[in-house]
Amino acid sequence: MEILFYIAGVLAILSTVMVIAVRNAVHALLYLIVSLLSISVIFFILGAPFIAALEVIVYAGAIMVLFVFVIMMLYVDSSNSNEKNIFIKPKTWIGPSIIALILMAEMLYMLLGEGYHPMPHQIISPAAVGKLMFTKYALVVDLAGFLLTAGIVGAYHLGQKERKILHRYLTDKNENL
Amino acid sequence: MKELLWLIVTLPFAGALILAFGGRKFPHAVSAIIGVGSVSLSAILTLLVGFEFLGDTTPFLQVAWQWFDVYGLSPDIAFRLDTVSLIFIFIITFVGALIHLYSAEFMWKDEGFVRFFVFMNLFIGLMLILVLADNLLLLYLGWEGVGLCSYLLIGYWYKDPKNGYAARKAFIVTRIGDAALAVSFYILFMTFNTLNIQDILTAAPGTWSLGSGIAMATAFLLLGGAVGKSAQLPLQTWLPDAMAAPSPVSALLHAATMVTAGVYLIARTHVLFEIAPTAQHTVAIIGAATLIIAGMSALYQHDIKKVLAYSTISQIGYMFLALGLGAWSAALFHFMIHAFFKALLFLGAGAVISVMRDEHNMFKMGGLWKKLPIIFWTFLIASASLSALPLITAGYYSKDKIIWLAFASDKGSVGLWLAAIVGAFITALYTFRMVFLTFFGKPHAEPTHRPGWMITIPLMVLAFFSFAGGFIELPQNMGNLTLVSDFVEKTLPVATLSVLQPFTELIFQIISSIVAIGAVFLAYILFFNKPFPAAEPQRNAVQRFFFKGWDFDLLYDKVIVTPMIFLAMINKKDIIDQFYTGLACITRQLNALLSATQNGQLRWYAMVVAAGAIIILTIIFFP
Amino acid sequence: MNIPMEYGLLLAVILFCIGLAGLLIRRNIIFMLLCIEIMLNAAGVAFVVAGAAWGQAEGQVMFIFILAMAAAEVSVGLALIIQLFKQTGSLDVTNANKMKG
Amino acid sequence: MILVWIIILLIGTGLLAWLASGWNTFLPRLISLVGTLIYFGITLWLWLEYDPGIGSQKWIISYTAEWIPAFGIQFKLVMDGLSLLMLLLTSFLSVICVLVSWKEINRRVGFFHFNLLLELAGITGIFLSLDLFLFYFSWELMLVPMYFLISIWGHEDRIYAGKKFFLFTQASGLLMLLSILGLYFIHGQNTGIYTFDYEQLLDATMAPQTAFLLMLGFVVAFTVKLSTVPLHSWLPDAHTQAPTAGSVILAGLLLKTGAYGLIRFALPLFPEASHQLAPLAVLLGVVSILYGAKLAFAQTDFKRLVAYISVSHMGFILLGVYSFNEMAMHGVVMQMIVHAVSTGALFIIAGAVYDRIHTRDLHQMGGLWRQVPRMGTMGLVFVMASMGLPGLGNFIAEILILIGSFQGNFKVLTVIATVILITATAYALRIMQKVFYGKEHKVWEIPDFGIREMIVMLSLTSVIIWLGWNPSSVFRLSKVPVQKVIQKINIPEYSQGEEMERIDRDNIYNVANFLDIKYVAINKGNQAQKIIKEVNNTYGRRTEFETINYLPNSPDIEQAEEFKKRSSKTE
Repeated sequence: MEILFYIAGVLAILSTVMVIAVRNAVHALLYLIVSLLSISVIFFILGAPFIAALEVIVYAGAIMVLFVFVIMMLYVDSSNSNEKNIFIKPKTWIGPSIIALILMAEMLYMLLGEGYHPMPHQIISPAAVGKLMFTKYALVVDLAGFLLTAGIVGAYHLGQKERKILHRYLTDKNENL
Repeated sequence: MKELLWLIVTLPFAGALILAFGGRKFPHAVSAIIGVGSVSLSAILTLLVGFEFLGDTTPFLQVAWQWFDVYGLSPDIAFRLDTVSLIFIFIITFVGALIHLYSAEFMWKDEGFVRFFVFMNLFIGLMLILVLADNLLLLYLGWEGVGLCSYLLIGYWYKDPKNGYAARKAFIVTRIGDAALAVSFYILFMTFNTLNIQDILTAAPGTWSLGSGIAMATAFLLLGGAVGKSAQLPLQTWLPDAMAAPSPVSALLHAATMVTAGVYLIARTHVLFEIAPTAQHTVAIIGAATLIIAGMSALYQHDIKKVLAYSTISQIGYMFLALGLGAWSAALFHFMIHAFFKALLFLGAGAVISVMRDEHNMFKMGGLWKKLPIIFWTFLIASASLSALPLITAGYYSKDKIIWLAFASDKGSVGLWLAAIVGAFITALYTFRMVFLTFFGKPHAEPTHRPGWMITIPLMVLAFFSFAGGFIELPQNMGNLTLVSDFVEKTLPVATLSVLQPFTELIFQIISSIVAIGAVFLAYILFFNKPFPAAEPQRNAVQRFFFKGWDFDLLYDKVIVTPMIFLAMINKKDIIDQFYTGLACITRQLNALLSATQNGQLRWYAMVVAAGAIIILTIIFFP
Repeated sequence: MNIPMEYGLLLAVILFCIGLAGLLIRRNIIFMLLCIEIMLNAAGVAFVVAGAAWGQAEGQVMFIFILAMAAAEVSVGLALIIQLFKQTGSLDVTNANKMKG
Repeated sequence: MILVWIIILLIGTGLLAWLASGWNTFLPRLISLVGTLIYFGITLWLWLEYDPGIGSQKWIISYTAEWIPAFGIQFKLVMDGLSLLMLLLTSFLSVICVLVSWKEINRRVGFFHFNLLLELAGITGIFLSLDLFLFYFSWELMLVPMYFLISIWGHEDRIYAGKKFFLFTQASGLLMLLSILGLYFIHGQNTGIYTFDYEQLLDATMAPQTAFLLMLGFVVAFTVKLSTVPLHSWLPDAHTQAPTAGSVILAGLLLKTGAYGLIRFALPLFPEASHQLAPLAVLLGVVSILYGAKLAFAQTDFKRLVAYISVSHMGFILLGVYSFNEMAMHGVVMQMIVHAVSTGALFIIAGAVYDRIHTRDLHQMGGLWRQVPRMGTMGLVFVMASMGLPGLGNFIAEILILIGSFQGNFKVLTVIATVILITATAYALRIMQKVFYGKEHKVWEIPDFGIREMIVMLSLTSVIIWLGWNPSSVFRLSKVPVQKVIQKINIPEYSQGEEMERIDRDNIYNVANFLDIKYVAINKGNQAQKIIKEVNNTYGRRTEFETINYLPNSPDIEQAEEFKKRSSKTE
């Protein structure tokens, strides 16, 4: 079981690196799905089967499909962006990478400074999760519902036809308010 | 009858109101009847009230309503009739009615005919309030009100900016005096807790000791007000410029009534001046100085109205001299006579000017005595009165009394007497210079028409009074008739004399007579039938100095007006506002500095967020 | 099974930093949105690991909330991307700098 | 309850006018006119109803409801004589404003009237509220509509002017909020009662330095509104750029909220601190008077000139308020009203001139009298009013302030302020000269005032003349409130060891104020004479007092008992 964890971890890291490195968006998406699937394996190992399932269904399934739709809609390829040779010029990627590395170093320093704590293998059932969600975190669930509704409305509004939106005092269109 | 006192005041206001609202719809004749009629009715009522008052001269108080009542200050809108105010309202309504009648013809063709009568009626009403007021605040109302009317009437022909500026000058200069007057109210209220004139006069001698500082300050402040209104030194400069007004206005406001308000004020508050001897002495000195300075200027004018303007200043100087001497009745007597003959002179001059196609320059007139006989004879009578030709003119009796008292009064001195006598000489000289230049000599231009009856009747009536008005008060060695002084001294104290020999008085009378006749003779030699160029004469520096009224205007312009305007203009943009603008500028600079980080690049923002996270973590781990 | 909790968290940190690096490097806005998803997911991993370490269900609950948030975020974000593409004709974020101060 | 209805009426009319603008532009005007006329009618009715019986009654009408009880916030509207005067003024000017905007405003008519009425509602709230939180609420409420009025319907620089107005008033308003909160917490900590109620906060006690700081917050807010000199710079811009109705409200009402605040809040809440501030405040007042006049004289923009006249006139208010004298305070109340009328009228004239010849530059005017004699006459009346000509209301106000403050501690400054009589003449006559007199630059072909404008101007004229000849109608209403403020502020100072019992002092004042009878001064030792003198000086009364010596622990119990009896009887 342990070895599975390490394999899945390495796989996740590698595929994630590929996500940011490839040029084609559809490729990147596929790499991301691989990454999500391997993380799902890790969740399963850690005793969270419900979450593992959700990861596959919602993340790798639903959300990524959204991406696919958009990419298909917009005919995204590299010509849509100026970043054809982004990794050839070190100037473009060295700075951000250093920042990311520093951040990582700091977090690792914090993480690994105090020894190891082995995890007990204990499966937490979906029932426990659901119970907790609808008792202690019921309010947060409601809020999440609101958030999703707002997301839907916002997406609908933004996705409407192209329209210039100006403040009403900047234009004289609306005479006699 | 006395109860109709309020009507005397109200009638002119009513006239003004009717004209103001309906004026332009009426035909000229109706407007004239309303304008002249209201004032004439006032005059008739004044006569009726006056006759009744002569029978019982106890002061009569009529309260209309309480103005307000705040913290002990509770002035009433109330009119108080006593002998002094009766003389004043008589002159105001009577001379006012005559001048209104004159104006009805004089202004007939003017486009602002109605406006003129509105202002004139308003003036009469406010002037009546001034002299009838029973408290200082109401007096001040009239005082400022007549100032406003003066402003409006000087600027009556508003299209010429020069007139507007003359009007503005008149108002501002008199307001300087008014400010002093206002300050005196503060002190009076602080001390007496009232502004009622009679209460103050009663309480003052008991509250303030003779010559105390506060009394002195009050008297000087009152004097400041009087000096401004009466165009005395050093605030006399507005009156010559005020001649921009139509001639009837000059006659009514700037000769007969308004400018004598200062005399009225000092006479009214005489107790305060008696407590402050230095102030009273200053009144005399100001009067003496003014009468000579203005007389000298009158001598060099070529504009007939300017001569009369300086002459007015000079004659009011006589009144101030009399006030300063404590000769209250003499001052009021001279005020009365002066009102008649000076109004007449202005009206005559106005008539001459109008028939000479608005020509003001005396040197361009001449030889008019045959062509305008009525104007000439009335003008001559008035001039004789102004020159104080002995025995036959009213001016002689009134002025001689002042000259005599300048020496004989206990407050008089040789210096004051000398000034008065020199002034009398100058007065006669410039008066007859004016007469000879205007009416005699070679004619330079033909008059266009003869004035009608509405102009000539007022002239004749006033001529009669300038001649006969003097015989109601005769010196003790010539009949000793004291109608006026008896009348006035029911209200004001008697002048105290230091020397009381009839013989001395006779000497002084002879001296002043000789001086007047000598001056007329000198004028005859110098100006009668002499060929003068019609153009404005060339002047040397000294002459120009006198011509310009001793260059007071220049002085004030250099010392006060120019610096003030400069001060106003350099800070037009308001330095304090600039400060705030500067503050806003700095803020905007800072804003520009910080908003440079807001470059709209998403990646830049993300970078900053990451950098921020690093910094915070670093601070946490490596403190 | 004997996996230290730190390893799980290590994985989360690495994933997070890769996401961050991608966010900073890429200029294509779709990639940036993907990187945000990676980072969110990394945070979720950390929650689940911690939950597993202490045997509590809270970690998983939090992951569900993150999931909900990610879904909302993606829907709005993709709508924005569509709008951006319509207005500027490209997906390069450097072109969308109208909001500079 | 009627007070609440007034505010509801204003806001409701505003909303209705806004809604009605959907149909046409005439309807909103009509609706607002009707609404403001009803408002005016209500205040007139209140006036006639309560004028005779004001006497020593504490409040004429009061209405209290809980608003946010947790924080001690009430919805407390109260009217006394001063508020009634201000309401009369507000309602009168609101009718004028609607009439003035009748033809001038052609864009977004409905929204304009909504803002106008909302603004009036805010101002009405300020004049009525007696809960500090509600007061602050109204204070902010009047800020926003005015900002819109300036920056939507203003002249060429309206955005700048609007921003400037907003920043100045908002910043100072926040200072006031700090002070209100400070007062709230200090009073709460001392007594355990956390409340914003004005009447309870009146008794708050605190250290002198704290009081001074808290007072400064109020005073800065009020003086910014008053446009006292170093803080005046928003006013010329706002006045110049605002539409006519905006200028009228700014000059007529907004500035008055500052004066009202000083009288109602700053002085009674912090009597001792006010005494500390008085020399500075009076100095600033005098500086404002003269500096405003000087700047007015230098301006070439008609409206800007009038704006600086406002600065000058508001200096009088500061001078009058801080001389702590009843007469001056009455003058201040009068000045609030007459300045609103006279300056408002001047702004209307300036607006009318601008409508006709499309410039505010004095150099491009001149000789207008021939074409528009009615406008000229009205101009004359109000120019004269603004220079304080007797017979018009302004004179009463100015002379009372000047005479009153001369009775106080600042004699020299008062005399310096008198110079305004001269400078005012200079700037006032400049208007006449430049606009109506002089040569015509071109042949004007402009209409004179029409019927609507004449109604407006004649009503303003009759008010200003009425006040000039019969100011008692104002003083009758302001008497009790003013005396209450003066009574609160003029606490005689005693050196240590001679402190009086507060109750006794108050009794003496009450008697001196309201009863005007013989009274017993009760006091430790021989201070009685001193107090009597002070009371007499303060009130200008000659009330006689009997004196008894009473020490709190003296054996003379009978005297003490007798005193208590008599004082309870008089109360």
